Amino acid sequence: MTTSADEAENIDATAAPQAEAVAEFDQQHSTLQRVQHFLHQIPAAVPLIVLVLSIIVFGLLLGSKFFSPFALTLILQQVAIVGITAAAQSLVILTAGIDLSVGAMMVFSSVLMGQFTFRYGIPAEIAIGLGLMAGTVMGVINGVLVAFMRLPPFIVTLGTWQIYLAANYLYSANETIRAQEIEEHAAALQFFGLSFRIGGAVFTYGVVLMLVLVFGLAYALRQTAWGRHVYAVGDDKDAAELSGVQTKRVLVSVYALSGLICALAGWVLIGRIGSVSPTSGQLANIEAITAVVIGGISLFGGRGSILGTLCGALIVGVFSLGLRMAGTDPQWTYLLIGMLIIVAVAIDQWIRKVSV
Amino acid sequence: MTTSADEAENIDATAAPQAEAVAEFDQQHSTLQRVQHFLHQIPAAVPLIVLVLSIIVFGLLLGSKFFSPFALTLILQQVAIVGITAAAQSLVILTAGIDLSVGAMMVFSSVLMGQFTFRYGIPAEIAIGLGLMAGTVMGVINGVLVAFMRLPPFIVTLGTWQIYLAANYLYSANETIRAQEIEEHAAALQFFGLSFRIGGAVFTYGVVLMLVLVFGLAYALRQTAWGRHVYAVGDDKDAAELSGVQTKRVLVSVYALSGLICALAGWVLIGRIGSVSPTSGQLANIEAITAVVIGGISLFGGRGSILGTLCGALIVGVFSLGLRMAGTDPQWTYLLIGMLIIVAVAIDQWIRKVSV
Amino acid sequence: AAQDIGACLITKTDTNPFFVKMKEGATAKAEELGINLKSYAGKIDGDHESQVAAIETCIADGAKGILLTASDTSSIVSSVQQARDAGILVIALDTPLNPIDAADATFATDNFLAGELIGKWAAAKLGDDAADAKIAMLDLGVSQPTVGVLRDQGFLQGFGIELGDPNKWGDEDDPRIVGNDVTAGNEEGGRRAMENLLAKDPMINVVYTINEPAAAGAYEALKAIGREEDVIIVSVDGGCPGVQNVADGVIGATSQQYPLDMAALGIEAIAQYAADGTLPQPTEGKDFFDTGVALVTGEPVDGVDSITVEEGMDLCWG
Amino acid sequence: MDPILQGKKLVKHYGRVVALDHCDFELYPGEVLAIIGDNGAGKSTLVKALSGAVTPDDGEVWLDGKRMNFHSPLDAREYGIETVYQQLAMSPALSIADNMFMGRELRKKGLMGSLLRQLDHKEMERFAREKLNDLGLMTIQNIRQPVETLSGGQRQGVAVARAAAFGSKVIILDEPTAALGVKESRKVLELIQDVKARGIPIVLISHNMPHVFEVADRIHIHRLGKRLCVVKPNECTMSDAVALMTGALDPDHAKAPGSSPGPAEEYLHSL
Amino acid sequence: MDPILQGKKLVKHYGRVVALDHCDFELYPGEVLAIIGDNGAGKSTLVKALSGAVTPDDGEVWLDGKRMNFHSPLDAREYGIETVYQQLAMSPALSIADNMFMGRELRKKGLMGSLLRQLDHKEMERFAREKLNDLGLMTIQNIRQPVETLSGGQRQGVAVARAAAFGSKVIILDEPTAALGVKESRKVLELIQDVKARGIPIVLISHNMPHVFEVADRIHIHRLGKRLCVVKPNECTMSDAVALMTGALDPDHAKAPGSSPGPAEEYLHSL
Ligand SMILES: Nc1ncnc2c1ncn2[C@@H]1O[C@H](COP(=O)(O)OP(=O)(O)OP(=O)(O)O)[C@@H](O)[C@H]1O
Ligand SMILES: Nc1ncnc2c1ncn2[C@@H]1O[C@H](COP(=O)(O)OP(=O)(O)OP(=O)(O)O)[C@@H](O)[C@H]1O
Ligand SMILES: [Mg+2]
Ligand SMILES: [Mg+2]
Repeated sequence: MTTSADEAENIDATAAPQAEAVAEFDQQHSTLQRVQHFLHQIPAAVPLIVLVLSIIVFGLLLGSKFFSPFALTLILQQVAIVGITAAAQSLVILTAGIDLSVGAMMVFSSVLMGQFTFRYGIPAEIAIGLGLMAGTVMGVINGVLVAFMRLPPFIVTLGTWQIYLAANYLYSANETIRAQEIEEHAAALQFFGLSFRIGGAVFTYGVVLMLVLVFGLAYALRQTAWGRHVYAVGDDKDAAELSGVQTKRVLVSVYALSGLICALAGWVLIGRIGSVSPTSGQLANIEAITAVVIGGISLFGGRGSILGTLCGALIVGVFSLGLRMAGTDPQWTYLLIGMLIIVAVAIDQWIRKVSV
Repeated sequence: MTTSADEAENIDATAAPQAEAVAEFDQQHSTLQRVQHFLHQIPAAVPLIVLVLSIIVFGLLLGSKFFSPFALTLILQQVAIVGITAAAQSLVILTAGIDLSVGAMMVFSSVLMGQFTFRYGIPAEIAIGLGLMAGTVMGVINGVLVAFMRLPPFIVTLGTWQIYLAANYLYSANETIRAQEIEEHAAALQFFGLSFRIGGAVFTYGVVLMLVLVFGLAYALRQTAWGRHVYAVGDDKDAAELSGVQTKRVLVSVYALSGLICALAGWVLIGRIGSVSPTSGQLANIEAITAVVIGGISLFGGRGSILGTLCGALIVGVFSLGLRMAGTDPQWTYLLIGMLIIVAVAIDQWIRKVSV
Repeated sequence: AAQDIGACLITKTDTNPFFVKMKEGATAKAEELGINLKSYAGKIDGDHESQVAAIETCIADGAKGILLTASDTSSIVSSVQQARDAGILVIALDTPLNPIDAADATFATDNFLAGELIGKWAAAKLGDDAADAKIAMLDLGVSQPTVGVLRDQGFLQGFGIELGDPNKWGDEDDPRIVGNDVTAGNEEGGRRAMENLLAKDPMINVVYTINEPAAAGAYEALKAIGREEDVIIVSVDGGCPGVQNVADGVIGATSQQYPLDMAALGIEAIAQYAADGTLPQPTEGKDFFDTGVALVTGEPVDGVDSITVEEGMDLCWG
Repeated sequence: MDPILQGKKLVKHYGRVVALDHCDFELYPGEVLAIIGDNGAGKSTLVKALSGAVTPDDGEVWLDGKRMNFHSPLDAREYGIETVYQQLAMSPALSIADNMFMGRELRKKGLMGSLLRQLDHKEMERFAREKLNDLGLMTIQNIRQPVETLSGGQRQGVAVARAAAFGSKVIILDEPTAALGVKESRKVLELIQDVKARGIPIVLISHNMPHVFEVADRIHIHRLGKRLCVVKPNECTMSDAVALMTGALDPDHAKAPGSSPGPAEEYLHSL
Repeated sequence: MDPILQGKKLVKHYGRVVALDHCDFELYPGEVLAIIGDNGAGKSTLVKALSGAVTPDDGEVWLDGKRMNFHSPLDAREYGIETVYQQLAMSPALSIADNMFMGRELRKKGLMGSLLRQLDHKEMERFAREKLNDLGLMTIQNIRQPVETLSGGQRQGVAVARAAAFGSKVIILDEPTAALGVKESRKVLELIQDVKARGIPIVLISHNMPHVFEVADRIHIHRLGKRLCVVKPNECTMSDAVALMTGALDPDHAKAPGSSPGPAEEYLHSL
């Protein structure tokens, strides 16, 4: 048996030159297929195109009122909070999870920042730090339940959503801290509400934070080992584990980061609404998930780009503002956004299906 | 080569008697393990035990007030609508889907039944039939998008939820139809609100419908080919397709049935609240999913029993009423139900893990 | 010209009949005056973010005036300030802002007074039995929005119960209160809350409800156990179904508000302001323009002013 | 003799990959046809196209002289074509019996069956147990145990048993012995002979040359998405077959075995 | 000589199934140890216990004379144990290069790498391409293509290449050739010889007896969750080995090959 290696060599030697292209015979591609293939290569391309199209359409419909630097940057401002929570949501969804508690973590963190400052007289800067820590802790609780107790993320965050929200109401005693008071005693809380102008365009620091966060995360996901591990965990957790990824650590880090980002969103929220109100952000979950979904990240994990999420949030922002300016009944807006979700994902699916 | 069969026979013949128990060497089981194994065999056992325990605990805490036929049947009445929508949700979740539109389908169907009767003067019985058909159609739309367009159920129903709900508000023009009017002109709409007594216990026909539905579905899932196919599709859709299940047809049938059941829930809703109100049922989604999850049906599909869902809905009912009777702040109820979700699923997971 | 005058109506939701009616009133008046009105609303009660976005849209849109029923009365203040800085007249409808002078004017019902009226009526109706009444309090939501708190506390004050913190419901320790429960202001919530409290004490004989849909739900719960005849239900709103329910004896008395008036007056004020810059003035002795509240009941009692059901029907909305 | 199952110029693209490139295929009544070929050559795709599991982009499938249009495996099954796919088609949480009867469940006799559509679990379990015993899968003790509790080999056994039990016209086996031990593999080969003896033709995909040369009547050699040639085991050596499928040998040179050593020894040397 | 990798009385239960039943195991420096056994005998579980993928309920794992406590495959990898698992551990949506370096990514030199932790994609791709070429997997043209676009055999090749490239102390291969064609299987066997020549011991699980007898120095026969015996390929025939692992033969009778025919022919007859 062991003497047969020589003969085998011969066969292999002759086989090699011809056996090169088993799976890749060339073929002519139609233009359509080439477009699909291109779109498939860049996961954020579809939402980006939809975004540009919708800006153009509303621009044509509404004219200069919409197509002004003021209105366009207004969209950015309106989208900032959704964009930030959607960034957190994207991370979690990339690991094949879902975080229903983003809104609750956001509002509870903002309430903690406010109450720490005003109830206990802690300096605002420290209170903010504590609030960010609290958000992280809430995220870690989610992460530990998911990673170590191996509970499904949907269920864990369905539970903690209710828990954090109830805790938020109980702790805050439903008290709102008024904007005027904050302005006077703890302006740092409103930092992200400050704005600067470039021409007619108005940017708040909240918008800047959103952009920095999204591009920073995009870099981390693409260019660092941690990012590759996030994708691997979402793709196939068991396989990632076997090929040497510390899946538990990755999961906890993702949920913790999600909590931290939501706490940041809470801080931005104070800046945006001026006051600290325990009843804000009730729709943040749905809005964040909607942005992620329209942005083309797969709910099954491991596929998609956080830049897509940014586009998704902006698309919703453009539609909302555009339809509002057009004077559409709000219910029609909801109806159209419902359709937008389905259509966006259907296009995405079509691209994936045809060009593998 | 072909002459070797005889020799092979010999080996096999000698091998057979000893090779019987490759995978099943016996071992001693501890009592705990045996309990786990038993619980694993009957998927509804855990929620049933939790249910019985929670009734006992609240009974001990609150005494005869809680442990009366009146209070206990009150729980059934309060749970009827959630139980029915949760049954619809269970079907969908068993196919590894999720139906976020159950609440919207329910309330829209009830509005259609009412408006058909009062706006167009259609006899109530026919209006009810049309409403049930409308619910089915909404379900079919979900099903077609999921089965034929191959879109993820979460996204499809996230979209249709908003669409159906917006349609509901637009169509109804937010008008409520008063209970007294319905009673006078279209008593059939309130049929499921009628009640009968057995001793101190009060049952509505809505409760009866819930029980009939749940047990009927349990029979269908366990004893008919359709039921086995529902499980197979949820377990592994591709495998089911390859082994000869018409997965698309099964999926559409499940979503259609879900729509029909939600429309029935809409009818029951009219009976319960007396009137037709387009703003009802806003929490029906979360409540239905909560019941399913506590009832031990896996969100990944293919595992669990609809009887568990019934127990899940009852557990939430027992907790809500019990805590309220104990005078707890409503906020604490949410917090405790949040914890209940996590604990129930953790126990379930533990049983699955240890006893495979 | 009047066509250039843009106005915005921003309500808490566009699903609650109260706001639907408000929108109808505003739309009718705007058409009459030739004002270009756009309406916005939150998606659910408490959806503050959508209201902020709506105000920003109005600013971008170059509107002359905004009519606002705020979901979050103090958080909205900074957005309102932005609008006022942009030269827009902001009128708070129904719900005063916190502080009240954050808006240029407030056209509202006195919700505390509305509660007080039904409280007094219920106490008078019971007479001596008021001393050992068993009261169920069906409130709006766990987050305790101000409107709900004002009505609740007004009712208790009117009934003669000592308040705890008047900015909060549920902290009273009067034994006559069987309990508080939340209804989300709809029928389903009303019925469930009533059932819960009945399970706690089946002998409840006074039911305060946040609004008429909740009252209708509570009635169904009472009917189911056959106690609908011997319980007094009081409510606030004065919508047509609600007043009809007073006529049918479902609700004993309700405090009627006038959303149509609020909206129509608001639009007129905007037209006025656009024409010559005059600001609307508050009612004498109050810091807001009181659009009035009236107790509607079929069984008037001494010491509480009320209007009849017929009068109520003429004035009702929704 | 006309082929019983035939593929004509079948084409299937997966995005940029051409898995089938105008591939022809013929299966004659009563024969065992083996398909061999390199990894990724398109063997599994070919049998999927024949059994309705994928719809070819182009080309035709003929069964018994009639043009077929299979849209799902169920369509093909209704014509008596049973397939064991390479990735086993099993529902892990369902029992062995449920899996064997998936899509063709037996209903109870009488009213319970016709009206209430109740399944005849007993009968299905009896039948399943019998078929598994035929295959020598005695190690499975509980026919109600979920498939996920079986080892990979046991699962493959169940899949083969299902195909053998229900196939009436053609049975297709895609690498049925890949996960099996020596003894179980032998049982499967025996089963193939049994089925053939019942007159049912079989398509067998395998990388195991001794198995192929033992049971096949003809060998379809697949390369680069199409049929390269068809050889007979007694006219071709194993090493020639391997050389053909890897492209080391041209089909024209393979037709003269003549002086070469017997197939078995030759193969062993080529290993 | 002391064993380099040793398992002592390893026990692993899966619910009611005992996958490992006080199983012993020894791997000596520089040798190729094959593990053979029936389906479900517990072979995969054994190597998973040795490589940290499952934590045994009882028993000890020793490496180089030191007691180890592996909690994950990463732990084992840090000690130089590389494993190709039976169910391949790949992330389908990630590229071949990403998969090869999963968990041990290379960072860029300089500030970008240390501060911003940027990966050196170029270097990783170069390395991956090189290793695949060594294995003769020339058919993979684009090292950036997602693993899901590869055929089963190509995937297995990538997994083996990864293990061979990074294993410094022990390499474990669980059925590395199951999905491979003849040519690729041959390459893997050659690779095993190469690795052995580099002095790294190998554990090989396979159902393919000729492969096992070709490359193994010793054969661990696994049965019913434990080691039945260890034989040497030149002291035992293939059919005896098969008889042992199926329980047809007692270990005590197997030790006298004497008059039996050569291993190859014997095996062919047993097929
Ligand atoms: N569902 C799919 N999506 C994308 N590509 C696919 C799919 N199925 C097969 N392919 C590709 O088509 C080609 C042929 O695959 P196929 O599975 O038919 O090969 P095979 O001959 O069965 O190989 P093996 O011997 O490894 O099983 C391969 O390049 C494979 O990557
Ligand atoms: N994750 C698991 N959960 C439950 N049972 C398992 C699991 N993994 C293995 N088993 C069981 O443990 C036993 C041993 O399995 P193992 O995979 O080690 O066998 P094997 O010898 O590798 O078989 P094969 O040759 O088929 O790969 C089998 O009965 C199997 O069903
Ligand atoms: Mg194949
Ligand atoms: Mg194995």
